Amino acid sequence: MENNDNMFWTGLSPDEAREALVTKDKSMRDKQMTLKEAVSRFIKDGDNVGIGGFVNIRQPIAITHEMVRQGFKDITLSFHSAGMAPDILAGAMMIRPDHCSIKRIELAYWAHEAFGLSPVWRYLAERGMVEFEDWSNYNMSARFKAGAMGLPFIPSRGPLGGDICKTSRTKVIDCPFTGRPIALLPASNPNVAILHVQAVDKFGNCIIRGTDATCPEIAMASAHTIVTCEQIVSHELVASHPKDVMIPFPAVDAVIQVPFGAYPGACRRHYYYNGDHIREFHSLVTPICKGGPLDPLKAWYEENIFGVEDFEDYIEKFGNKKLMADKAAESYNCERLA
Amino acid sequence: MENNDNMFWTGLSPDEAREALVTKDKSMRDKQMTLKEAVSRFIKDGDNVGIGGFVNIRQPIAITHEMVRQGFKDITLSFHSAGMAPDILAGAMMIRPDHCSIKRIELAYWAHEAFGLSPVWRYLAERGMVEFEDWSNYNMSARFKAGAMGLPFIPSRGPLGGDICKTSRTKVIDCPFTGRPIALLPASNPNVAILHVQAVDKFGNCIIRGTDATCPEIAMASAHTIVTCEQIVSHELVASHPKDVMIPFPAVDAVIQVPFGAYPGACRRHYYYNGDHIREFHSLVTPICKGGPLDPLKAWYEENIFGVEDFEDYIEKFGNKKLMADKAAESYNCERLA
Amino acid sequence: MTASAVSNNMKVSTDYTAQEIIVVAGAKVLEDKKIVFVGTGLPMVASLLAKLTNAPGLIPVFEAGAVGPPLKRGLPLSVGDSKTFTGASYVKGLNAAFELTQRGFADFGFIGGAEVDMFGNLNSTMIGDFPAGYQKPKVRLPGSGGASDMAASCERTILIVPHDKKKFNAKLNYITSPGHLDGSPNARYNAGMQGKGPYRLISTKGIFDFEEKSKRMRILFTFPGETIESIQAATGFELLISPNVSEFPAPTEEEVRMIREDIDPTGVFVKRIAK
Amino acid sequence: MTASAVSNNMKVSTDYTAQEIIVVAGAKVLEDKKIVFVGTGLPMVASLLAKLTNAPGLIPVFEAGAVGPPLKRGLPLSVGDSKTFTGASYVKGLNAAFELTQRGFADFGFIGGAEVDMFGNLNSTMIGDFPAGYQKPKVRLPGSGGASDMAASCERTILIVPHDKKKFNAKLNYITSPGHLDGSPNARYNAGMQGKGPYRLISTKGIFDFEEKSKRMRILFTFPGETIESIQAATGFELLISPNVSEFPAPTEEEVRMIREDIDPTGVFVKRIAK
Repeated sequence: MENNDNMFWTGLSPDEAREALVTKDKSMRDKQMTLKEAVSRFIKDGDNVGIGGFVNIRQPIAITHEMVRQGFKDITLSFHSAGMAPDILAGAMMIRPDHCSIKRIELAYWAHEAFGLSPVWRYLAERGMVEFEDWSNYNMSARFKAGAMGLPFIPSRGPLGGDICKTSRTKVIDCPFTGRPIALLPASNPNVAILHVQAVDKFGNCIIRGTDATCPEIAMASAHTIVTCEQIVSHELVASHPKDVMIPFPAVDAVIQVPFGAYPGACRRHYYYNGDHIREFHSLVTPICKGGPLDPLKAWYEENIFGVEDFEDYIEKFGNKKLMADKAAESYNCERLA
Repeated sequence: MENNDNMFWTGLSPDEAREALVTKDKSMRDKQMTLKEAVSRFIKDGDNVGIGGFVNIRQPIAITHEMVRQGFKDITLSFHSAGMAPDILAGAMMIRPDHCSIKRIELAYWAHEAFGLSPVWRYLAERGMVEFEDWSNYNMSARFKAGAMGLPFIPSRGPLGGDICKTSRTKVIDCPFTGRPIALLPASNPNVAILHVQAVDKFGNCIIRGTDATCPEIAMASAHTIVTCEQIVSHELVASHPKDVMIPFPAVDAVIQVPFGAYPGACRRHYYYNGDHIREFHSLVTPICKGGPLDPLKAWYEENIFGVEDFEDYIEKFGNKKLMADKAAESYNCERLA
Repeated sequence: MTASAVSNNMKVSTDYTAQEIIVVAGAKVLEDKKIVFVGTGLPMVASLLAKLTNAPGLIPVFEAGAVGPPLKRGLPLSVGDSKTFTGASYVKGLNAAFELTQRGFADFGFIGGAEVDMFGNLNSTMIGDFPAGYQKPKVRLPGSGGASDMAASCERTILIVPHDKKKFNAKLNYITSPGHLDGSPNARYNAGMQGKGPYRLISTKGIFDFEEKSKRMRILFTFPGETIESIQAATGFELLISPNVSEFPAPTEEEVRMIREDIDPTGVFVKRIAK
Repeated sequence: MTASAVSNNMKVSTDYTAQEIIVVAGAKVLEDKKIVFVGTGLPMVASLLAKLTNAPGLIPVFEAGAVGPPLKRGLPLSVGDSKTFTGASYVKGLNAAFELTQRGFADFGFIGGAEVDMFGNLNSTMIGDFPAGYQKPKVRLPGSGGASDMAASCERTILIVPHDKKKFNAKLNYITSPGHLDGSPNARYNAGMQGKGPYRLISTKGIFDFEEKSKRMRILFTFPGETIESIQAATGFELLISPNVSEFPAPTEEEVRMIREDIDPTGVFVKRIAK
């Protein structure tokens, strides 16, 4: 947006981010709670929400469902590449803007790779319904990394030469050591990170399998972090493999076991994509972009989110046979003895 | 040193470092060779040598012995905290400056924690025999990280407010986002990294246990990397635990199995310190600082380095009983079933 | 497979699709034992084909963090797919993958775009009035993903753009992934970028390089059925013509079989034309 | 242990050493359930004692990369010791540990130095003529290690310096680890640093804080056998005196026993006085 020319901080400024962490209780304590409680305690209207995962891998889908149920106002979404998580949040804004509203999006990519484009993103952007700021994947990862390092910025080659330099808050300086141009990216310190991982202990030590995406950096950059996981495991098990821990407990505020919490996306070692469900969701949105009625999308939200008590009820609808098939597909990707 | 006011690059400049990697053969090929061959092929007079490990943990001691045997001229040493590795290299300069000479040292700490100060460091520095540049541990780690990231510099709070800013090539700027001062540290891209790790496959994929220290960053920053290890293992074993790999094969040029390669320092899962041997070495240097004769130190080098064919012969001198005791001490630190 | 089946399979395919020849061309542009940073979609298919044919020692890197996976479990649906991690040599996250690239570890970057200009600059952000209409574009595209980073830091980039006069434009709506910028001498270096920039462009009509001095797009190979004239006619700017321009051979039956049966049997990225 | 043994052990020790009272004071300054970034030497001993006494929920972080180890295998000989990794919650390398600290995860930093001034600035680099003699110092010390980073980024620092007129200096030979700089208002913030800076200094003669406005070192507790006058006499600058100055109690027999028997039985960091 034009205003990106003038520097401002979304989420927390570096000094505010520091202060938030200094005053926070970082002790090693039981952080298990319900998803309802976590979303209600840690996500506020106006917050900058950092979304973990990558495209449709380990996206915090269960958390977005609960956010939609509870409603949110004027939030900023920050992510590199994402698929269903912003789809769910922004789709809710399409049908109930009074209940769910997104003010701003800082992103690199919003689509679904093999499962196509996001009609939700097109709908919002082409109607000017949200302000947004384009970055690249590395730009966003590096901005979270700067936030996680307690730095106001990080240098990068990434946006040089292109229009991202013009439409974002990037500053290009002459390197004081080489004289060549180098881009400085402002840190991102979200108010809250929402993540889904494979395993966590009750203190919040997170074990991630396959890509870490930028989850560790987002967690450490944010003032608060909500983590859902496939398995809550004992601290003793986690501490016997401390090098597998990608996010240390002081960076985590809420731990909730939600099996299939990234579904219909994939979660390494647990389940592969349910592409049909992703496409089905899009098939409800695409006609709306062309002027069709909102009702089918409303019905989807009613059936899958507003009309159920929690994410477990949503998952239940897929039936065991389909869930087992998606688990079997992942077992093929990543063979392991039980 | 005063000249640190004027920016210059030791090792490779960022552009040279990029070019070195672009033109290098990065294919997945067998990189096993003898330590003799690795040192002779990859370490040249005038090189900046990045030293892995931390104080006396996983220091590349076997590599330093071979370097001393082959001799070196006008090298620069770059490390954060180191103990026996620079002791061995610089002790050789004390007794045979014609054969072994160090021109410059970029460092944060040279001593031995529980095993005392380094009389070698005092000897060299207090006689003005080398130029040096003080940094902090994080400064050096971050400088290697900048080198590993292909960046000319990295921002850091670390040196702000102290004299490291004055005696190093740090540049302090006003942050263009916050207006507050921030330090920029020039990248370090050594000509060659020397590392010791627990396990490697023949392609150079390195598994590190306990602290990674800054070994991954040093390897990726350097034009070439020599890795000694306790165990060479199959690629299949390594690739079945890819998240344990801390250094990917394209960053490694030579792989050599050298059990006890960090001895008398410690190596997690393998052996704990031989503190007596460290102190014994120092007991030969301390009298020289006070004007005593060089002969006892010469005799040590003759017996342990010049007079033996390779590091295996040096290790043999300790006797199995002592080596087993140091292995048993480490088994206590880090209990595991065989 | 019998000897006669082999010789059959070396025969030229008569029913290959536009996407299939892109994949075959992409595979052939890749070099053995080099590191390729693979973008999503057709670059993944082409890299798999290259590994099975001319470049068995090719080392794929995916931006979500996998280095050197054997890809024995089939075509990934995403550059962060579980299939990219099994058997890999190194697995971290996005920062690590892009840091390696910025450092100089990626010999090739393999990226797509919705729009390209004569200097190999790519747009995958928006169609519309820029900058005034940036916040309300006519068509909003997915965004850079990792393409801008690959463009800025891979040593050489291979671009894939379907050939169409609206997509080969004199002026882009938005420069997402910079190529040779304005083509001026050392433009990339002077802008602070790394690497030599666009190396080849593969379209549905041919393969192009970028002339050394002017950095302008140049026809290197025409695909079967295309001529220099037909390609120029479908291009929104003047193309240069290589002194050695020649026809790129049609895919063999075996190459097409590998794509259809071994690599992308369900048509995830290589769409089947309805019969 | 019998009840009478317990009450015995609460008795005041009569043979504690200067290092032992530093360790006991250091442990008591630490707070339960806080994160402490532990420097090498006496800070490790004090942190272990704190975990065994007043701060069982203390979370140690070591610069080589361990977060929150239980330290059940005894006193580490190094901040990168194998003992710091067993059972830890997180293990990476130096960058990760210092990044956490720069971010604000370390409530306390616990560091030593060879020389200190009235604003809590520390020197562990050199003694000699600075800057002219920097490259050929009279005495070369080990160097910063992580101390400069801890000083710049931990929220509050606890300093340990043996008390001696030559070590408590009006002007340092070299500022390795900045404290309150020149004591001017917001000096640290204006210099770009994080955190509130030196919180306590523990010497062989007492415990000091830094007066809020002037940031000058102030006597808070005198150790047994010391007076305000004896401490001032051993200090190279004028000390402030807290309105609530009092005597720090001598270590108990139990505290001394824990240091000698449980924590540092071989006298690695807490030296025994030859009998």
